[in-house]
Amino acid sequence: MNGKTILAIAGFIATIAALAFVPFVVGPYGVTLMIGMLGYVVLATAWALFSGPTRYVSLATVAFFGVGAYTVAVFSESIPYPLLLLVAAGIGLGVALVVGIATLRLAGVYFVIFTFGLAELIRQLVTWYEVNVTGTLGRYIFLPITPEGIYWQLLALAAITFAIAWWIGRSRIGLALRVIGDDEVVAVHCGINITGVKLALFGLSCTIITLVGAIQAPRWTYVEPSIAFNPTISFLTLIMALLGGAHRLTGPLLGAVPLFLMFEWLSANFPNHYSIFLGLIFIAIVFVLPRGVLAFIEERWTLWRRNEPVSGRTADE
Amino acid sequence: MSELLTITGLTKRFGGLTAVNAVSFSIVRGEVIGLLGPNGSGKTTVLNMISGHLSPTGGTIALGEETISGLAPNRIALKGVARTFQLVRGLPSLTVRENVVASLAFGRRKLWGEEADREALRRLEEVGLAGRAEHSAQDLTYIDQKRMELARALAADPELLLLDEWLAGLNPTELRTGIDLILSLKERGITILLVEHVMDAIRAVCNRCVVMNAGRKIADAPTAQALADPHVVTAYLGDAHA
Amino acid sequence: MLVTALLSGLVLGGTYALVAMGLTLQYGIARIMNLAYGEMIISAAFLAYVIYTGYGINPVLGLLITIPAGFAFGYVIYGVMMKPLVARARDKASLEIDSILATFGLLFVIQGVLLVTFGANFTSYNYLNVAVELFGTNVAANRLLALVLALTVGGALYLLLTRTLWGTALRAVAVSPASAPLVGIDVNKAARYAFAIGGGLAAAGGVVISMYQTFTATSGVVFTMKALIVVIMGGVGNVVGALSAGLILGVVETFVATYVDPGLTLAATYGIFLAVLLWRPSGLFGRRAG
Amino acid sequence: QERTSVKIGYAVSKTGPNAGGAGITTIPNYELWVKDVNDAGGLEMPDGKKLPIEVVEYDDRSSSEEVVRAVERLAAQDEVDFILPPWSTGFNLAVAPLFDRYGYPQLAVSSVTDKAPDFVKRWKKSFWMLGGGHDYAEALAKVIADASKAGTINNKVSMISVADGFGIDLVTAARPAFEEAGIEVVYDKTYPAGTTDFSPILNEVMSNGADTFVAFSYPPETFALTQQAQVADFNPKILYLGVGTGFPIFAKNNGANAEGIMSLGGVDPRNEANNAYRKRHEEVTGKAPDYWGSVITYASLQMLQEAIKRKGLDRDAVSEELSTGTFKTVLSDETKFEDNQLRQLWWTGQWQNGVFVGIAPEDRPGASKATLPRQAWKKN
Amino acid sequence: MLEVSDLSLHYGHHAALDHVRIRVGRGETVVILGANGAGKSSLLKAIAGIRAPDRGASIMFDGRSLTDLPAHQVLETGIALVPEGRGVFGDLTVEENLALGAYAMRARAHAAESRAFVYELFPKLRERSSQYVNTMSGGEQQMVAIGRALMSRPELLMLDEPSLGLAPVVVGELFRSLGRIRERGLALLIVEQNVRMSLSIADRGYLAEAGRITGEGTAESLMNDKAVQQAFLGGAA
Ligand SMILES: Nc1ncnc2c1ncn2[C@@H]1O[C@H](COP(=O)(O)OP(=O)(O)OP(=O)(O)O)[C@@H](O)[C@H]1O
Ligand SMILES: Nc1ncnc2c1ncn2[C@@H]1O[C@H](COP(=O)(O)OP(=O)(O)OP(=O)(O)O)[C@@H](O)[C@H]1O
Ligand SMILES: NC(=[NH2+])NCCC[C@H](N)C(=O)O
Ligand SMILES: [Mg+2]
Ligand SMILES: [Mg+2]
Repeated sequence: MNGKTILAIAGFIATIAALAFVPFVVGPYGVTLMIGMLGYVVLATAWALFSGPTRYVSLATVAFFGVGAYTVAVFSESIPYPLLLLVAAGIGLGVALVVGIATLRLAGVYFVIFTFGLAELIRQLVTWYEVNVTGTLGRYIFLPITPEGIYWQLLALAAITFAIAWWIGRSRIGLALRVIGDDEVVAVHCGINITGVKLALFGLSCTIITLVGAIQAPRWTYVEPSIAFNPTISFLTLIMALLGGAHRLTGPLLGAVPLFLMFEWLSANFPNHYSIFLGLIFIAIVFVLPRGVLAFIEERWTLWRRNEPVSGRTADE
Repeated sequence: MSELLTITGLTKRFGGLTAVNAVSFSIVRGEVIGLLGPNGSGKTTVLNMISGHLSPTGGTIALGEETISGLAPNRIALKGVARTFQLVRGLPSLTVRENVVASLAFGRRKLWGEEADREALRRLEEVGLAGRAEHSAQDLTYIDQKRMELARALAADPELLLLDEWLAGLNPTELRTGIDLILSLKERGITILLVEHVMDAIRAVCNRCVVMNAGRKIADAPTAQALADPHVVTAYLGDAHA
Repeated sequence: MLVTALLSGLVLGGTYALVAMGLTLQYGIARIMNLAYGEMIISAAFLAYVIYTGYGINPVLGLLITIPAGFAFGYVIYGVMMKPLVARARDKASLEIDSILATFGLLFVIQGVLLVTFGANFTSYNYLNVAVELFGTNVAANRLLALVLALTVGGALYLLLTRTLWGTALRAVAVSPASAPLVGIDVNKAARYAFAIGGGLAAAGGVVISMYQTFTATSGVVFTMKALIVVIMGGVGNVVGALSAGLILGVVETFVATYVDPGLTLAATYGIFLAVLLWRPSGLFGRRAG
Repeated sequence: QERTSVKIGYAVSKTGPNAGGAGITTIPNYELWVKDVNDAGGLEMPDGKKLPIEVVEYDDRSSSEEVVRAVERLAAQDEVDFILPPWSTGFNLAVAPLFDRYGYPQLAVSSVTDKAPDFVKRWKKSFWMLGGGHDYAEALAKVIADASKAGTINNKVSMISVADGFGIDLVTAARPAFEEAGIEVVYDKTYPAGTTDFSPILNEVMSNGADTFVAFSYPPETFALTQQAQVADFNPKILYLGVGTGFPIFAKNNGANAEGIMSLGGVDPRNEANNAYRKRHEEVTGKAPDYWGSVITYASLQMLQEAIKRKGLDRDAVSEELSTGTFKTVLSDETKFEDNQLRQLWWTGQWQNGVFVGIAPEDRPGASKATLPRQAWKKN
Repeated sequence: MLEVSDLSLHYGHHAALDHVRIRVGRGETVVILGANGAGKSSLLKAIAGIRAPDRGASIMFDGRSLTDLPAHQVLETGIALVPEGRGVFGDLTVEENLALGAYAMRARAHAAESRAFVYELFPKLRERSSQYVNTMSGGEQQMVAIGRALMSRPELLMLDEPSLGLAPVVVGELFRSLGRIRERGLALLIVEQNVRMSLSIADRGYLAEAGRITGEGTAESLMNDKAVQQAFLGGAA
C-alpha cells in the first residue's frame, strides 16, 4: 500500500465520519433529503458494481429493492429488526442467484428487457400471492425507527458498498469483470469462470440493492406491490449510474447526487412544469457531457493541470 | 514419444452442414503441426472444438490421457490449451498490458499485482509490443493486435498452442520474424497446432501437416510429403504450387 | 368458447403488434433505443382526441393527419437530437447509452407538454365501439381495426424490407452500419427514414388505441415497455417477429384469463416472454444477440 | 411581526400513475378552495381579520419516497401552517406518521380503509373521510338483497376486483357481506391493474346466470368495462362499477347508456349547496367534479377553514375543533366527525337522469330510490 | 484518373499519413507496398471517404474533388473499396450482399449483368447464395466482399489485402480474377503483402513507410529493386 492509497482511505473514513454527524446539523428535512440521496447513491453504486464493467444493463433493480421492502413489511411483526435485514438480504441473494442463472445466455438489450420483465413478473406474482393466498393486499410497517436511524443505516451500507467496490476495482475479479464486459469468449479462453464471476457479482450487487429497499421501507408505513415495485426506481438508478459514468468507482455517485438534487429543486420550484424542465436539462446534459459527469470532471482537471488539449480517448472507455 | 492431443472421429454439424466430418489425428508433445485446407474446410471449427468454444457433435478430444471434449473453455484453458483467433479478439477497453495480465491472472499461473505486470511486459517484449504496453488495445493496428493476442496466449503458459492464421497479413520481413518467434516457442517445448495459408511459413516450421477438405481429413503426413500429395495439390494448393 | 378466446386474443394481440412495429424499426434499424416511444403514442392519441371531439373529424380519417404528423415528428427529432449522437458515437454501446439518456429526457419533455396542455385527467372517447360478428363472436370494431391495421402494416413492412432493394438497404444499415456506406447507402438518411416511419407507426397505434383505451398524459411508459417486450420477444428489427410476438402475447393473455385466472394474465405475459428468451436468447426471429 | 398570510402546503401526484385520480378528485378542489378563500379576502381568523392563503405545492410523482420527503419538507423546511393530504390510501398512510409527528391535522379524503378506527387511535389528529370497504360492500349487499327479495333480480352475483389495495379491501369486505345477505357469488376473480381487455371475463360471466355484475375497478378499467359490455351486449340487471363511474367523462362518453349504472358515492340532487358547488367547480376549473370524492374533498377544506376561523392557527386547537365541532359544508349544514371519521356518506349511488344520485343508505335524508332493473344498452 | 496530393491524416496526435501524393491512371493497376502500420489502409479509407483527412488535402477523381464527399457519394463516382476485415453484412445472405453491391444509382440498371459476372468469377458464391455470410469461412467472406464491390460497377477498385486468409489455390484464382477484372478496363489500387503476386499483375507501385510515400516505380523496376527485394520479397523461398 502506497502513500496515496493510505491517504485515500483516510479521506474516505473521514468523509463517512463527517457524514455521520450530518443529522445533528441539518434538521429533519435535511435528513430526509440525505436519506433519499444516499438511497440512490447506494443503488447506483451497487448497480454499477455489476453492470458497469460487464455492460449487462439491468432493469431488475426494483425487483430486489421491492423484495427488500416487502420482506420487511411481511416480517416486521415477527422477526426482530437486525435479523430482519439479514433475512431480507438472504432472500435477495437467493432470488439474485436464480435470476443470475436464468439470464446467463442473454446479451445486450435482450438482457435489459429480460430483467425488466422479470421485475414485473415478480411484482405480479407477489400481487397474486397476496390476493389469493393471504387474502390481503397492502401491509403496514409500524417499526420504531427514526429517520436518523434509517440515515445511519444507509450511510453504513454506503460505506460498505464503496469499500467493496473499491476493493473489487483493484482485485483480480475486477479485471475479470472488465474482460467479460469486452469479450466473453476471450474471457473464458483466458481461464475465467465467467458464470461464477457473473453470478457472484450479480448476487452481491442485488443483495445490496435489497438492503436499500429493506432499510427504506419503514419510512412508508404502508407497502403494496405498486409502491414497492415502482419501475421508476430501476430507471432512475440506471440513468444516474450511466450519467455519472458506470465503469468507475465514483461515477454513480457523481450521477446520483446532482440528479437527485436537480429533481428535488425542480419539483420544488416548478411543480407544474417540472417534467419539461427536467427533460430539457437532461437532454442538455447528454449533449454537453458526452461521456458522463466523471469523465467531464477528469478532462477539465487534466486540461487545467497540463494546460494542453486532451486526447480523444482515455483508457477506460 | 507421448501424444499430447488425440482427436478421434471428431464431427461438427451446423444444421444441415457438416463442417467437420469424422476427423482423427494426434499430436506428439513438442511437435508443430500444420492444419491446412481450403477456405471453409473446417479448420477453425476444429480449433474451436479443441479449445471448447464449440462442443463437438461427435467424437472425442483427449489432452494427454484426459478427455477434454465437452468441457467448458475455461476448464480447457486451465489444462494448458491457449489459442489465438482468426479474426483477432482484443479487449478494446483494456490496455495492451492488461490484455496480457488477463490471462496471467486467471490462467494457470494466477499471477497478480506487480509480478503480473512484470511478466506481462516480458511477454509483450517477446512479441515486440513492449513499447505499447500502456496504449489502449483498440488503438493498435490489426497486426499489432495479433501480436498482443499471441502474448496473451503465451502468458497462459500453454502446453498446446492453437494459432489460427496468426501469420496472415505479414509482409515478408515480418513473416521472417514471425516464423522465428514460432520456432523459438517450439524450442521451448510448446506444442503448436498451426492453421495457416502461408506456405512459406508452413514449410519453415511444421514437422507434419494434416490437410482437410470439405470437413474431411485428406492427408496426414510429414510436411513435404503432405504438400506433394496430389489430392492436396488439386484441392488446396493449385497448379502454381505443384 | 375456444374460438371466442382465440379471436379475442388475436384482437388484443393486434394492438400489441401494431404498437411494437414502429419501435422495432426505430431500434432495429435506426439503432435508437427510444424510451419516448410511448409518449409519441400518447401524443397521437391526444391528437386524435382533439380532432375528433374538437373538429368532428373521425379518427380513422384523422389517420391522414396523424400518421404524417408522427412521421414528421420522428423525422425532425432524428435530425435535431439523434443525428449528433449518432455522429459522435464510438460504438454501438455508446450510442445505446446516449440514446437511452436523450430519449429519457425527451420523454419528460413530451409528457410535460401534454400535462400542461391536457392536464393529468383520464381521457377517453368512444368511436367505432360497435360489435362486429365474426365466427359467432362479438368483437369490437375499433379493436378489430387494430388487428387489421397491424396485419396490413406488418405485411407491407415485411415486403418492403425483404423484397425491395431499399428495404434490404435498411436491413444492411441495421446489421452493419459501418459497412453500409461502402455500397453507397447513406446511413444517416436511411436511419432517419426508419426512425420517421417508426414515428408514423407509433402515431397510427396511438390513434387506434385512443378509440377504446383510456389514456392520460403520463401513461406512455406503459406502452413503451409493452412494445419493448414485444420487440425483444420477436427479435430486434424483425417486423414479422414483432407481429407474431404481439399476437402470441394477446392469445396467451386471453387464454389465461379464460381458462386459468384473470389475475395471472400479466404474470403470464411476462412469464411467456421470459420463457421465450430462455429458449431463444435472441427472440423468436432474432439472429444472434446484437 | 404581523402575519400577512397563511401558508398552506400540499404534495400530490401531478405526474405518474396516480396523476389521473389526483387530477380529478384532489387537485381541482384544492385550487378551487384556495381561489374561493382568497377571492373572499382570505382565511378568516377568530379576531375577524382575513389572511390570504399562500400555497406551497409539490409533485410527489406518484412515489412513496417522494411524498414522504415532500411532506417533511413542507413541515420542517417551509414550516407551513397547514398541510393538505395527498391522494390515495397508500400515500395517506405513508405520510400519516409525519403529520402526527409535526402535529398537523390530516384530513384524509381519498382513502378508503377499514382500519380507520385503528388509525385514529394511533394518529390522534388524523381524520378519515371516505369510509371503509365494508361500508360500501354492506350497502351494496343490501341493495342487491332487497332487489332479489322483491323478485326484480335473482340472487346471483358475478364479481371482479382490481388487484390493488382498493379492489382487495372492497372484495374482501364484500364476500362475507354478500354471504350474510344470502347472495350467491358465482364468479369471483381479481385482475391486475392495467388490464385493458375484459372480453374473456365478460364472455364467462355472460352465461353464468347472474343478474348482478359487480366490478371493484379503477377508472381505466371502469371505462373499458362499460365499452366492452356494450359490444358484448352484456346486460346485467344490476351493473355496479368502481372508481370512475362518477367521473363527468363517464356520463359524457356513455350518454343515455350510463343510466342505471351503480357505483360508490353519489349526491343528493336536492342539496342546493352541493349543486351550487358543482356549478362553481365547473365554472372555475373548467370541468365538472366527480360524484364521489370531489365534494368531500371540498367539504374537508371548508371544515378546516371553519375550524381556523374558530380557533386560529393553533394546530392543536384546530384539530380538537375538527374532532368535536359541527360544520356547515357543501355536504350538509351539520357535517361532523364521529371518532374522527366522516360517516355521513353515500355508500351506493346510481346514474339517474344524468345525475349520479345516492341510493344507500336509503334511510339517509335525500336518498333516491334505486331504479331496477337497469335498462338494456341502447344501440347508437 | 485518381490524383491524390497533400493527404495527411491524424488519429489524435498520431499522424498516420503525412502529405501523401499518389495517382492512378485509367485502367492502371497500382500496388502499395509498405510495412505494417505504414498507413496503407488509412490511405484507402481516406480516398473512399470513410476517414476524413486533415484540412488541405486534395483528392481528385476524373477531375472531380472527392475531398469533402461522404463515403456513399464517393462510391457513386465510381470508386469501390474492399476494406480490411471485409466489411460484409454478416446477418444478410450472399445474395442480399451482392444485391446491395448494386445499390448505387450508377449500378442499379446493370445489376443482373454484374451478378452474372461475379458468379462466374466465384462459382462458390452461386452455390451458397442463400447462406448467411457470417456463417461462412474467412475465405468465402472475402469472395463476398470482392463480389459486392464489383457489383457497384466501379472504375477504380481498391482492395485492402485481398489475399489475407485465403487458401493458396484461391489466391491464385483471385489474382487471375483480378487480372480479368483489369482486362475489363478497371483501374485497381491494391494493398498487398503478397508482393510477388501483386506486382505480377501491376503496372506500377508505391512504397509507403511511416505515413509517407518513399518511393515509386514500375512493377518491373520494383521487382528488381534491391531494397524492395530485401524488405518485401524476403529470403523465404
Ligand atoms: N456457426 C456456424 N453456423 C453455420 N455454419 C458454420 C458456422 N461456423 C462455420 N460454419 C461453416 O462451416 C464450414 C467450415 O468453417 P471454418 O470456419 O471451420 O473453415 P476454415 O477451414 O477455418 O476456413 P478459412 O480458411 O476460410 O478460415 C464453412 O463452410 C462455414 O460456412
Ligand atoms: N482508429 C485508429 N485510432 C488510432 N490510431 C490508428 C487507428 N487506425 C490506425 N491507427 C494508426 O495509424 C497508423 C497507420 O495505420 P494503418 O491501418 O493505415 O496501417 P497499415 O499500413 O494499413 O498497416 P497494416 O499492414 O497493419 O494493415 C498505425 O500506426 C495505427 O496504429
Ligand atoms: N375518486 C375518488 N375519490 N377516488 C378515491 C379512491 C380511493 C383511492 N383511489 C385509493 O387508493 O384507495
Ligand atoms: Mg478459419
Ligand atoms: Mg492495413
